[in-house]
Amino acid sequence: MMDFFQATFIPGVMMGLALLSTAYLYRVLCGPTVFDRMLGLNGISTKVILLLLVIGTANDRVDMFVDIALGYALLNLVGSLAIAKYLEHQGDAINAMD
Amino acid sequence: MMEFFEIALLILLITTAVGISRVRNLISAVLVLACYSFLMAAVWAQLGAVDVAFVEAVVGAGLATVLFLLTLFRARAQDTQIRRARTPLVALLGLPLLGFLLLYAAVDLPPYPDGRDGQDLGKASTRVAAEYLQKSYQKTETPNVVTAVLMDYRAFDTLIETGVIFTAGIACALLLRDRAK
Amino acid sequence: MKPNYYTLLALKTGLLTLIWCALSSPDIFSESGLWDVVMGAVAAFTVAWLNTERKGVYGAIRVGQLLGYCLWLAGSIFRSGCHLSLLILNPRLPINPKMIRHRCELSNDSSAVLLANSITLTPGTITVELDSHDLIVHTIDDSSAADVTDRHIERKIDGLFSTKGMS
Amino acid sequence: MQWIDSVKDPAAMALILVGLFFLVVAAIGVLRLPDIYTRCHAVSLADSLGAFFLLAGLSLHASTNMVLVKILAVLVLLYLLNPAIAHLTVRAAHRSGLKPWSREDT
Repeated sequence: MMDFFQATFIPGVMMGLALLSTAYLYRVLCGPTVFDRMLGLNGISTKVILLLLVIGTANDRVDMFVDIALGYALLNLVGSLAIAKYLEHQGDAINAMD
Repeated sequence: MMEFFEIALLILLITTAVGISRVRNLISAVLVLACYSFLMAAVWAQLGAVDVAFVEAVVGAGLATVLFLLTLFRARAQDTQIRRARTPLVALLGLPLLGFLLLYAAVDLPPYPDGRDGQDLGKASTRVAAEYLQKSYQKTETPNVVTAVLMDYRAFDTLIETGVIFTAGIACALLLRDRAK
Repeated sequence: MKPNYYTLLALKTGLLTLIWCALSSPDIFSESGLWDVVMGAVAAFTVAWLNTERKGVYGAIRVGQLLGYCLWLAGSIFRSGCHLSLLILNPRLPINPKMIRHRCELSNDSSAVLLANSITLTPGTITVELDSHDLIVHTIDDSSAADVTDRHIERKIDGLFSTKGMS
Repeated sequence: MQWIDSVKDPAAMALILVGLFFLVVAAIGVLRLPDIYTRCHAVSLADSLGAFFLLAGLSLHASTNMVLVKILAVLVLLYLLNPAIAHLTVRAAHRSGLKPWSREDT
């Protein structure tokens, strides 16, 4: 059972998370407004945080990957904060654009 | 299954890279670039280069995004639109050719070392890597091997890199300084 | 619990040191590991010292009730998450999104922030604006709108922080 | 205590599958829902429930207690920061004057 978990199930989960990112990537690339892109970016970053932990489980090195996942979660806030400040400042000129 | 995962990640990366060249305004380009950094960090983590993944996340997704946005704060709204010329024929033909040549050269690279089992170590990592891993603590008394390599074995390189980054930081600070004062 | 300046400082330092230990997982029985913990405690104290206001008025926090609230919130997140999943998977997409203006009747700012955070964390409702006690909430359908307007989250939060027992 | 080991991996798998289910639903929602405000609800579903079940499964499989604590720390951080990010996104959209989609318009 252990073998199945590590060898088949976890890579399957990784594959699934990568495929789920396509939905968010669609929003980032084609989202009608800038805010949709920001939303998609946030979704992708959460998926990558989860993906890091799953990759760590696959390699049996979760202790190494989990620190980076923590760092990501914090960085995500900084980036989103900067983008949101920018869009609040001069958002209306660009939100109609594609 | 692992190969499919890597292929899926690479396809996502390529899609993002194509997307950057298609967007119409700079703020969207910044967002797509941050997305590219996140995916790239996942690729690094999958390859086992966790340190590189972390730097990619910090610099690519965090710092670069904030710096780009600081720059955009200074620009007027109509300046953030991108007007694209039509793709020149040279680029359309030359870039695929260049990519093909790079792929052709990649065949001759030493095999990717699968260090997880410690067995199939490729040429690139047989000569010095083992010595670093075994003896770096005795020689430098630094617990982390990556830090030992960066700060002891190639200290001058790192020093000059730091100088370059410092200069770039000063240049950014000068450019982004508040003009009103 | 009714903290004054020094207990608050000690609490924050202890918590931050614990987080430091959890993240760096030092080997306490060796000399360098012990040194790591000491440096962590010094850093934690500095951060706590810089971030605690000496003149501030600290309200009481009911820690046990706060934990109970977190459990209740987890349950309600699960319930409304299932509800939202059914909405999304329904082929007819029976959503009725609305902006609600909601005036909350909470005594202090901490409670209002906790309320806004809880509303955002619950799937189906998102706080759009928070202006001291006026919230603008976006809700996806009528039942999630009822979650906000019938004020049962507010009643749960109401006793958690109080400014009455000043120290 | 032998039975704990034999039941641990299936339980972890079940939790991870539940988490993946919520993540898939959220991705469908992000593609299907009509405007930015409603899509934000879908993303908050993925961030709260999907991440919770997936990380619970992973921490069940975790080898040492330290890893378990760190995975829980990631979870707490996600729960603290994601509402803030969702709120920032929606507030920026609201302040720049984006009208929410509603049934009466169409």
